[in-house]
Amino acid sequence: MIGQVKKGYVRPLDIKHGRVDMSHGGGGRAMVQLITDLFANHLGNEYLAQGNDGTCLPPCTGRMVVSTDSHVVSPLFFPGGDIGCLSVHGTVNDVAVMGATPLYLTAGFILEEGFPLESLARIVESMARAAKAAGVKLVAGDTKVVEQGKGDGVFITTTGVGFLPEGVHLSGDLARPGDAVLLSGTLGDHGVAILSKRENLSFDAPILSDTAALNGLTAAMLASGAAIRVMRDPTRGGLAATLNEIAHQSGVGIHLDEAAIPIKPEVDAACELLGLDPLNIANEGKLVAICAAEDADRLLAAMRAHPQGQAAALIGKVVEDPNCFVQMKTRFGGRRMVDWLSGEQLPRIC
Amino acid sequence: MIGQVKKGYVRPLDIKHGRVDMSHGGGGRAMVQLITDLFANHLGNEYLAQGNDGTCLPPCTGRMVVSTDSHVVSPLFFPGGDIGCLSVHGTVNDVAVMGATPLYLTAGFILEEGFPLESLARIVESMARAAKAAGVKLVAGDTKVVEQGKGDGVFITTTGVGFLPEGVHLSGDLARPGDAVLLSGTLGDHGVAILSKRENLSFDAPILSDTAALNGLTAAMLASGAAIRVMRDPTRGGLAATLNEIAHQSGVGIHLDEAAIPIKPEVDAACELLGLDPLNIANEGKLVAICAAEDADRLLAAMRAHPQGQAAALIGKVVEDPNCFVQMKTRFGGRRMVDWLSGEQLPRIC
Amino acid sequence: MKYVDEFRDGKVAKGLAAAIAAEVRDDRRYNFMEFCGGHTHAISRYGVPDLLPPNVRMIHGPGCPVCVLPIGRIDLAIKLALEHDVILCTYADTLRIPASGGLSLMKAKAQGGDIRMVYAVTDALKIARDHPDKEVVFFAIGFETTTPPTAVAIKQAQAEGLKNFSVLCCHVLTPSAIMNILESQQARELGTVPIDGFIGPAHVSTVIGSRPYAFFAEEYRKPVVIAGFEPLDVMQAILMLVRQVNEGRAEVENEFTRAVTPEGNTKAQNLVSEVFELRRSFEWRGLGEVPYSALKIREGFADFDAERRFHLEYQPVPDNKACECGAILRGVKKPTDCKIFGTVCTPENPMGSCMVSSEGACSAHYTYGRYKDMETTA
Amino acid sequence: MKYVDEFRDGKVAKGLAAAIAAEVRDDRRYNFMEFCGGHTHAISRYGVPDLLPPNVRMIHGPGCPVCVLPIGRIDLAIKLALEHDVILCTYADTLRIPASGGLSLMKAKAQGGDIRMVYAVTDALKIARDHPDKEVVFFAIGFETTTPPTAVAIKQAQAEGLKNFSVLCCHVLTPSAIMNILESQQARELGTVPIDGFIGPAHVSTVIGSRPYAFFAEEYRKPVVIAGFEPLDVMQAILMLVRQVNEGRAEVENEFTRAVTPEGNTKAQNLVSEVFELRRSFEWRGLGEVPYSALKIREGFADFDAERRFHLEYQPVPDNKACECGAILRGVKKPTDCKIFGTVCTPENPMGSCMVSSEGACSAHYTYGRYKDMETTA
Amino acid sequence: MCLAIPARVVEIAEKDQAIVDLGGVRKDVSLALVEDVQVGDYVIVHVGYALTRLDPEEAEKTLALMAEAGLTPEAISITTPPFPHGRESMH
Amino acid sequence: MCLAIPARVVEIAEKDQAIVDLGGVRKDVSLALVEDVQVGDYVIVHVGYALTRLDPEEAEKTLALMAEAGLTPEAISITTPPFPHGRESMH
Ligand code: SF4
Ligand code: SF4
Ligand SMILES: [Mg+2]
Ligand SMILES: [Mg+2]
Ligand SMILES: [Mg+2]
Ligand SMILES: [Mg+2]
Ligand SMILES: [Mg+2]
Ligand SMILES: [Mg+2]
Ligand SMILES: [Mg+2]
Ligand SMILES: [Mg+2]
Ligand SMILES: [Mg+2]
Ligand SMILES: [Mg+2]
Repeated sequence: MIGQVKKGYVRPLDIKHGRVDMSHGGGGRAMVQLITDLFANHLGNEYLAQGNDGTCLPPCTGRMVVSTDSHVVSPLFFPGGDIGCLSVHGTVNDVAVMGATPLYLTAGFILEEGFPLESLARIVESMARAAKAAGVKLVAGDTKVVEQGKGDGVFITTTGVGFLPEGVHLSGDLARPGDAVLLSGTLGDHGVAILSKRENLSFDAPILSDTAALNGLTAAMLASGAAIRVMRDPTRGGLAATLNEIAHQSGVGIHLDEAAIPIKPEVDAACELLGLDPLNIANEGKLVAICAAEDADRLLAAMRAHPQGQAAALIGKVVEDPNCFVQMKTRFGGRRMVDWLSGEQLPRIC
Repeated sequence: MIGQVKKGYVRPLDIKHGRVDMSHGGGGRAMVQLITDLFANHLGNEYLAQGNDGTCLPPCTGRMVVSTDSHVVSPLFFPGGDIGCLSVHGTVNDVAVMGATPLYLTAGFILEEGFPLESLARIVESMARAAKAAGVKLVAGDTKVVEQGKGDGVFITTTGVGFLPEGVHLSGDLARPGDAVLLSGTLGDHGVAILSKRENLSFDAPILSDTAALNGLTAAMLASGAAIRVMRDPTRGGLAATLNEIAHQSGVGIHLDEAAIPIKPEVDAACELLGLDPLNIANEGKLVAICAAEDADRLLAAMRAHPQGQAAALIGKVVEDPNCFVQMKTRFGGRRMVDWLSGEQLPRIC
Repeated sequence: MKYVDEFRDGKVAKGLAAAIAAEVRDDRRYNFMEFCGGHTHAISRYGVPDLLPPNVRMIHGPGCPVCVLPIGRIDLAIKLALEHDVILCTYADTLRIPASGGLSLMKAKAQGGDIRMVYAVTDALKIARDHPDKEVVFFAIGFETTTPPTAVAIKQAQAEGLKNFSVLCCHVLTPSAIMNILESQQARELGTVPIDGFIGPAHVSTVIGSRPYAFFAEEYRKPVVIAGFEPLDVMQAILMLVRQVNEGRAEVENEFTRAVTPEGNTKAQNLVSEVFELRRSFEWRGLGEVPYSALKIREGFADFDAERRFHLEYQPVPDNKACECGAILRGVKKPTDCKIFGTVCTPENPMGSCMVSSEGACSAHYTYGRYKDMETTA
Repeated sequence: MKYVDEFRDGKVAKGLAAAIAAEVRDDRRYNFMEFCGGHTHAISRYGVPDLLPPNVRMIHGPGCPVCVLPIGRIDLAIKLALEHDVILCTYADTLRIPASGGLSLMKAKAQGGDIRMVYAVTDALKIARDHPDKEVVFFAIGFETTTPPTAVAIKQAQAEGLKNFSVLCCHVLTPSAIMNILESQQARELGTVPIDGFIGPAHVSTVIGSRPYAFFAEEYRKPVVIAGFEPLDVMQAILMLVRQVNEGRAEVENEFTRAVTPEGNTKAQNLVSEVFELRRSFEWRGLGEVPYSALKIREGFADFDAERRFHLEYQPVPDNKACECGAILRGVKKPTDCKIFGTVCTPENPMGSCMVSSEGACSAHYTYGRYKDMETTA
Repeated sequence: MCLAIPARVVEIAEKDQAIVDLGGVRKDVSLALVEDVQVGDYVIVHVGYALTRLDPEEAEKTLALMAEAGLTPEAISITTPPFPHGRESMH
Repeated sequence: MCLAIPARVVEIAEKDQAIVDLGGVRKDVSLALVEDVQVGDYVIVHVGYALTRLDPEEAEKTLALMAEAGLTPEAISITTPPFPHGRESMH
């Protein structure tokens, strides 16, 4: 019977026509194949190749920073990006704005039965490109499949690990009255790009999501030597939520100057049309930084010198305020509070 | 107007009657409140209290091990556990079986609109207990809400970080012909406990999930000084999948002795009733270890001395086999292959 | 944005502010009510009060269609979603309005109700076409601006023979509400409102014209300026009101000449009166029952009337006792006069009508103006 | 497990193995066909062949209800789920059977078909009761064991007046299939099968009794032993067949006296003949059209017949050309004789019928016995 | 809710449907409530419907009036301070 | 699919419904296909239905027969090796 038994018992995955089915999450050969042919194929590296329950990383030195985000954006593909690159940026940025150098990512995929493998492949490729661009490696992953109607295509939860350079210490509770508030670029691009593709809203806006990894920008900012107190990426809840968080953590108030806040005219128009405030809209490639007033110019110069900070602006100042209010001088000449988003939420933007 | 303005602008969450709604994921005050009142309340610690985008951990030394798992178990509450403790154990164990000491966890929650806050609170409390028992701290988290019908109550993705003691090196590719295969206890308890609660299967079985953190056991095993090559927890896909993985990674075959494999009679009966093979059923508190043959007795003794290894057994041996087959001498006296699970998958057990 | 940005110009605002400051008389107070929530929102969001002299005070009126919806009406919508299993389509604004039993449409949605936000009533028609096996109800709220689109949709459903579409009509009328504020029994109990003039909503007048306000000007000797919703429009209207007061005039003036005429949009008016007729009485949150203040669907379109179709019976439900909305909507009290403002009642958990929409007096103050209270405390 | 574990005892197995080894004659081969997939599975899972002398060979027969379902039948089930929008209830075993267009029920489910695994037909009845607005179809497959429960369910649905429940009947008959193996046109083309005796499925005989096999024993001079599904039952049956062969007997013997009688379960038989009647012909995978080999629902229960209710037309679809199932099911070839065994055709992506269920010859060999091929290659 | 915005009509399709542009963003609106609207006209859009046309000449007049108000001698002499109660002024 | 298992009837309810026990696991089954089943009887369960009763005496007889077969002198002299082709034998 020699020669009758064939090697290579596994048929290649039909990425073009196939769909995720329950067997892809069952722990059997179909799952192994999905992981091998699709995930490892695009995201593979020496760490993922270890193939163990956990991944062993090289000896580390210094203080570690970890962060995690689940990504449930809808639609999965949007102008300027998709859930794949978003899930890399969303976590890389949280590590980067701590002042750390992001090095490793893990990813947990929750797939809905019926999801086209071709779309999944596009998402995974996009993740791979984003990870490469950000200089991070995917070192551990997991895949689950849920029945149709128990998920929404793909959810991706990423966790990022990075290390803090000596001497760097940023935190939301370090803002002090007198500090300057800087923003790295235009507000609202991501949220509006997502909204423009919502089935029940569909409007046409020439707006791309700003989704991007910010670790290059943060590195340049740290290198400037400015006394940065805190950096944060104004994602869900927008600039309003981010500044309110910082104000509460630090026990200070913040005064903004509306005229100084960069917003693209199209974003402004879309917000007008939908009755939204750009300060509440999510960004995925912007950061806000608070630094000592005397270093504001230096930091701003460093930001503007970086491609991701060209439109950076000084937008306000930290003030003493036991109520921790964020207030804004309006372009119109009056004042108002800038509060947390309440009212109609904008679901599933990240 | 002194005295007219009140402090404490946030009403407490109605955990008893409330449900998750879209505003709990919108990035506004409702989300902050859910996180504060529920997650931070139970899971809080000095790290989570930092309240930044990423969490800064103490300087680390040594090789780090990371692992991630998304948990989508259905039902969410099952005999012996729930998705909360499972999501801790599932990741802690992956770090522990690498030989590492698990220290930190991150958790990403994907909540379905309409999920009762009371159930969520039970889950979070269970996570907190499990984390405490395992000696790990939740250091970062994220919460998203998806519309009803786009999720299934709660999904939890956890990532674990641990550190390897000096000199420990375990990996699935280190099994060598002649090595002994050990199992820490009875097979199939978790999977059968879950199945017993499936609406369309409902049978009554006095079986509790074995879900538990194994880092105590793994520490005891490492302390025994036995030359352990690999440890792995036979979760999704069961012992069959785990041993096939190891066989392929190491390029060896494995011979099992069915008579030596501990299985509870009730688990055996439930499998009989459903036409399932206990070797394919998931476990969440068991591990398989491969060690040098000469150290098998010592390791077995160490396992049996630990409460989680009382039923530990020597179940087989590594052999030379270019086909990497896992074979088993049946209790009946014949032989058969032990293959990956194929055929009807058992969805959503972890 | 053409015809938007120009009307938000800070420099021009400064000039207008100076003009107002120059024209007000130091020996008197000017209390003006902006009837419409759109104005309330614009005033708060752009910080208009900072540009006004201290003796010019803006009183927020009841003109927010979300704020004035009584609990019983939301209860009906929830009942449709949870008990009659319909797809309930609604403008997003209604989702958080408190209803009976601690519910709201958002919470009813979380309990499994199929409740969908729409941007336009045409989306509800589309949903009805796409789900012929389901009943689709459009929860129609709004003043005279929002009514004509509903009328168009009902006529279109009839023309198409759409069998599964109906409307829960809660359209209300601006002039009746203003009149109620000026003369109702309740108003008298709460004390007379010291209103020196009204800013009328331009958008309503694009439809009904400026003429319906002549009555107030003449009967109650109140100046009215119909104004646009941009902050400069509001400033300009205030200037015009200050002048009327100073000159002892009580006229209807039109600041929004760029889109408002005396007679309004007669095509829209005709559509509305073809489909709707006056209700004998309608309950408003904060105002109580107001005669002839709302519309219902005419007999000829009975098939599209969700109230008839599902045999709904309106059940009035008393508002939270602590809620001062009634007095606030009349300008007798301010949001901070309410004992539960900002503690029990917040935009996340509104207790009363004014805290729901960002156009409500309490919500606008909470979201945009809370800092002022702190300053007075400090 | 009482009456289970005792029949899996390794010590007794050793004795039986020794007895078989002692009784077989070295000068001849013994080719026995276990008709039923349940036996195939037991033989593979417990490693029975390791306990048999080399000249006793077990041939896997066509008695797996999953394996014998032709593509066209799965196509009908998929059509019901995807085009007629029914809730299709099925035993889990059918989910991966390959159908036309690269589909399977599992893939149709992934495409949005409402396909639900049930453990018993009573679960399908419950689903029908719970979803009065949906059509619920039970995909009824199986031999004589599974047919009586379907009959009970149809009668119950009629008694309850359940209007939305029907059955896609694919019940097949054991004796007809065995006869086909022995004498069909196709069998003659593939060469005569050198079968020295049959192991008959005990479970089928709990219903139909042992008597229907008398025909084979007499007509074809083939010994038949009706045996249970535990490995000791199989060993004992083999010993009994060896003895018959050695003694030149061709009788129907009953190893499963603990539950099989000559006449079987007459209550079940009556129920079956009340609800079902013979089909003139039915296509089997691997065997082709086999006359009078399956059941259909009687006229009196036409309302519960999904084929009539949804006007389904059976369309035969040729099997994959490379598939050798036909020859394998007759014992003429072995799984490894198939060119695509284990490469293109695997349990994850079965091409032919025998690779689908763990009771199929190819699947059982792939899952439990593949190592043996390697040993012969090595 | 009371959102109503002037937008320019850039395309008119059948059945009273049109596309309007606001600062580069385009949206479907219904023209069922207005008459004789042409491409290039500005309309006031509310919940997906054009409520009325906007008269550019009147808009200019209003703007001129507003600008003029600030030019009166009394007005020029007064200014309003930013953040009157703030503890730090903006720069 | 062809799964059919002997289980003990532990409870009989109305409408032909019963609960059977298999090694401590309990399951609903229908008795619609069998007659006169009593609590304590063993039945053969298949797809949720009892197909027939199991006769304990016959089971014992069969087991005795099987045990006996191995006791014949010819049988005793032969044994089968485990893992005949394996490269390592089990212990
Ligand atoms: S704060 Fe709330 S309860 Fe008080 S008046 Fe305003 S809306 Fe009513
Ligand atoms: S291996 Fe597949 S294709 Fe080949 S005979 Fe078996 S079932 Fe048919
Ligand atoms: Mg593991
Ligand atoms: Mg994060
Ligand atoms: Mg993030
Ligand atoms: Mg995993
Ligand atoms: Mg979906
Ligand atoms: Mg962040
Ligand atoms: Mg893992
Ligand atoms: Mg795990
Ligand atoms: Mg987050
Ligand atoms: Mg659900």
